[in-house]
Amino acid sequence: MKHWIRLNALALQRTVAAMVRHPLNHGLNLLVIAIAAAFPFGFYLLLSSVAAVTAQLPVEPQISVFLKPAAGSAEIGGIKELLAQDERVANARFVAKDEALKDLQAKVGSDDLLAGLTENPLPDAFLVTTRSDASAAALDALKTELAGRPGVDEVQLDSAWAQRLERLLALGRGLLEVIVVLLAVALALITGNAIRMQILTRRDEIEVAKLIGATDAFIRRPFMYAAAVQGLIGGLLACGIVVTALYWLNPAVTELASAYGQRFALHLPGPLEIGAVCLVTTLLNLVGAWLAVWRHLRRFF
Amino acid sequence: MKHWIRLNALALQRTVAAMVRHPLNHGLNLLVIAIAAAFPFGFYLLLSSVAAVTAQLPVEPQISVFLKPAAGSAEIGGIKELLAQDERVANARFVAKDEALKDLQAKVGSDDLLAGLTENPLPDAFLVTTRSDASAAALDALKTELAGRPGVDEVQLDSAWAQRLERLLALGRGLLEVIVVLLAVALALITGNAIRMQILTRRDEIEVAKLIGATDAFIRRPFMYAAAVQGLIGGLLACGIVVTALYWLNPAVTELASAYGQRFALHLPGPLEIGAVCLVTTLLNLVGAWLAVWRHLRRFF
Amino acid sequence: MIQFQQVSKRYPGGFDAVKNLSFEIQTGELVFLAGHSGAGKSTLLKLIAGIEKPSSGAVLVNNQNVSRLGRKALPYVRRHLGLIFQDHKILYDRSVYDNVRLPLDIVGFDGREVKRRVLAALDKVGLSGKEKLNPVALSGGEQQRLCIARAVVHRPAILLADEPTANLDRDYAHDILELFKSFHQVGVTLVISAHDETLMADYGRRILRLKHGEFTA
Amino acid sequence: MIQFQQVSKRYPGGFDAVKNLSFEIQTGELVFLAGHSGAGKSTLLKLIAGIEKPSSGAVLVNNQNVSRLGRKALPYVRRHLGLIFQDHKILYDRSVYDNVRLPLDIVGFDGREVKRRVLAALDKVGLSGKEKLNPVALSGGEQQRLCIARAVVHRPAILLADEPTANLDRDYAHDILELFKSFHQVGVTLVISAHDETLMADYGRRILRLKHGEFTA
Ligand SMILES: Nc1ncnc2c1ncn2[C@@H]1O[C@H](COP(=O)(O)OP(=O)(O)OP(=O)(O)O)[C@@H](O)[C@H]1O
Ligand SMILES: Nc1ncnc2c1ncn2[C@@H]1O[C@H](COP(=O)(O)OP(=O)(O)OP(=O)(O)O)[C@@H](O)[C@H]1O
Ligand SMILES: [Mg+2]
Ligand SMILES: [Mg+2]
Repeated sequence: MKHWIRLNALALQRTVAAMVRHPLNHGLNLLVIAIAAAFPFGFYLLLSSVAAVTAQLPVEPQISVFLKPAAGSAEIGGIKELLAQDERVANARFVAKDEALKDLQAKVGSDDLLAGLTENPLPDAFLVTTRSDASAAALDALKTELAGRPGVDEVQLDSAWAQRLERLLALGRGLLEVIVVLLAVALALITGNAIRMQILTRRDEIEVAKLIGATDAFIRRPFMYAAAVQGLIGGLLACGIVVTALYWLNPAVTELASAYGQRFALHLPGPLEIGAVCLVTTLLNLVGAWLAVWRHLRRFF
Repeated sequence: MKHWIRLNALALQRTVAAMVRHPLNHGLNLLVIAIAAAFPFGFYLLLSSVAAVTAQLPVEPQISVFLKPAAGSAEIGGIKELLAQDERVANARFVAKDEALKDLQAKVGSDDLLAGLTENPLPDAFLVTTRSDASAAALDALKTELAGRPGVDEVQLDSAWAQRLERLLALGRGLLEVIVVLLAVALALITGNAIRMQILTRRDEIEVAKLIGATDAFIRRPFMYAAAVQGLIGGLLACGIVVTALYWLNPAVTELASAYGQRFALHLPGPLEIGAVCLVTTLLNLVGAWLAVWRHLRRFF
Repeated sequence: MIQFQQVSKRYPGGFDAVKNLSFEIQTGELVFLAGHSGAGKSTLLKLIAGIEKPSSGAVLVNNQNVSRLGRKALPYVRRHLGLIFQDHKILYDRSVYDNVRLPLDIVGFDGREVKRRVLAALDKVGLSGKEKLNPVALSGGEQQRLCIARAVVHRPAILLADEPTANLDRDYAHDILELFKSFHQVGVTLVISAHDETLMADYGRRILRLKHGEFTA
Repeated sequence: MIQFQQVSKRYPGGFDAVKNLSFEIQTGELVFLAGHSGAGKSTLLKLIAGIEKPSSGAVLVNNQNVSRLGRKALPYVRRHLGLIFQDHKILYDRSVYDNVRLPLDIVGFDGREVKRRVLAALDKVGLSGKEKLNPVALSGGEQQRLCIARAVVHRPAILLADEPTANLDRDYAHDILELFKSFHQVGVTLVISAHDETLMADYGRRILRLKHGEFTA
């Protein structure tokens, strides 16, 4: 046991010594690993930031109930009561026409085109969010029912907005998957290459060690340590790159978002996420190293 | 001369033979290079597609002239004539109120909120694009002048939209720069590594060749060929990855854009762009190879 | 200690380097291996160390059939051997000292013991004072002595030396053979190949003479 | 042909391997270099080939000061040399044939001429029929003969051989020396180092005896 610990301590010590001795080569390798890891990580953070914003937006099918300009408070109250009781309805909100105009202005982006309006042309309305488990037929029935109420001008079943958002997010997630797969492949290859290079520089040592009685484990050990250290530092560097990029991007993003009336900033990675990234890069490195050493050792008895 | 050609033909032939002999190692290297090159290229195409769309949008400061509902055709004609003559004006377009309503509907995304309108609340308007070299003071003078005309209700100087778009594009370009720099670094390192690895596997050959009278050029030649072939194939693979990704993404993007009332698809790369990518990867590879060989040869007399 | 039972070795090309050899070497024996270039001397030594596997027959070392041992077991057998390779197999990326300590690291000796043994081994072959040099800074003969130091540093029970005096002048060759004799005296089993029979004659031990893979009288 | 003018070589560690040597070797001479292990034989040969630069003095080959030549010019001088290295420097990633053709490729011979010369050189050293093998499949002595074939294949004007017979038995050593003699007879200048003076005595040529970097009588 003591012996085993000594062997491991020696291997680790030599790994670090080798890194310090050839800082350029090792540094460059680390940089490549970090860059390859930074991309999927950064894109993941971007996507999760956007997803957090969109989570606040309605994703369930929505029904807009436009009231006649002449609709009185009794009629409005009646509709309100109906909606409050209906079990297909998750939530109903009354939007007065002044509020609706403000919303529209915000959406259009400025008061350019609406500035020419002399009076508010919009009607009062109810925005009804239905339960997400309600069937399409049930919603249609609800729509017909509401359209028949006095004071109601028109009823619109609107799920286009939600569908679009869903589609956008799905696209982003698909892209993330592609990027993650591509860069995971690249990362595995790069780390495997780095280890293969170390093996090449030490092939004579491996041969001699094998000939004079070294076990496979003894030969593998320093490479595994090198891979682990490389993966860990590479992962940390990747986080560093991402955080720097976010710091640099965030003011611009925030300013841009606020111009569109949104409060939005890209999430900085938390300790858990940083840990996960380092874990993944380390594991990938270890797998790459194990494979590279295995491929090389096969040649010797 | 004939001798020089023979030496080169031999080097090229051996390069290809080596690639065919170790297809896995070389294939993996090519894949890494291709992935590293595919990212900035793909992002560049994305950005240029978006830029092409935004180019159709007004980027010069715009003046909106809203007319009174009561404005007659004589007054409209007068304003039109004035605008046509004014040297600060690049282009003026009359937007009838029906057209404006359609625009607004397209912008909002569907007819949800506007469906409740019983009549078109928008005024007729002129959308005036000023020359981009007109000073802010000149534009203010123009605004005052227009506001004094009969039939004009309100004049708005609007450059916010343009500024926002500019900002968005600037952000994208900044991001592109970061990505390009990061991945160019990664690409140079990866290709340099690939060549360093080849040098390592052939270090004995280099030493012996040097000792028995090979010139530096003779030793460098096979590595340069290997780098060129590697860069070229890597670049082509990168284009392949990008084109595949675009083919895969485009239906979703088109559908998404059409949902927002836009016609938009990501550009596929043209032959010129593919050529440029291959050129860049090849040059990067050659530079990496040259440096790696130079670093190695320095050790020998 | 070492036993060959009708051992033949056919190399992939179809060449028979060793043909149907049977012999035994007792514990503590000193045996010379003589023969022309290409006679099969190195092949025979490699068979003992398990570096080559026999095509037929069995090679027993310490009553273990070396050719049947798996990846896991073979290293532990090799630790009882000291190997001097004909092509040296010196590592040029580390000092003389670190070359010699390699067998001790593999077994896992502790620091002080390593230092003591390495310096003692270098002293025995006449390389003390050169331990910090890189092996490229050694002359051919010095490199050969470095190999000998590496082979004996972990005090193996069996020493297999493939032409250990090829690059040495007569004086040094005799010094090295004296060194081998001293190992012999403390009970180490030695098999030494050489093409220079005059050296062997001086020591008058048992000589195995190979010719085209077979023993001659 | 080869001229040393008060040449000294101090290695980075501070060790003087060669001390103030002056001598001249005429075109077509055959010179033996003798001396104990570490005497400076290899260093002297490396100085001639420009592999090591002298610390002081001048080494002239063909009236060119080798130590002053730059990176561009040195390769062209080396092409007139045939070098046999003490540590062989064989490439194990290619066949015997491809090892021997290397000097011809560097100069840029055409295919048919390459084949003719390589086979002729292999035949001279007794390796014909082994051209397709990998060098690991050669015995130590065969490898040494491979080095000789590579050194002579491009018919150099000067042949520098560092212990070319170290791994050879007496019969082969004599064959090789006979081969060298045949080169000598067609006008090649030869410098051959060896630690075995009995071989040199048989040939009775000029012998340069080195001891600790200096000539002895
Ligand atoms: N690169 C070097 N750096 C430092 N010292 C060196 C270097 N090369 C050789 N030496 C030293 O110079 C001395 C002479 O070396 P050289 O190789 O010339 O000897 P040699 O006569 O060829 O011996 P051998 O017969 O053993 O090959 C040796 O003591 C060696 O330690
Ligand atoms: N790996 C191999 N593959 C094919 N043939 C081989 C291999 N190794 C050795 N041989 C052949 O086996 C024969 C014996 O080789 P071996 O190395 O045992 O000779 P040796 O007695 O050590 O000779 P030397 O004194 O020259 O070192 C040689 O003719 C050689 O060509
Ligand atoms: Mg042998
Ligand atoms: Mg020497």
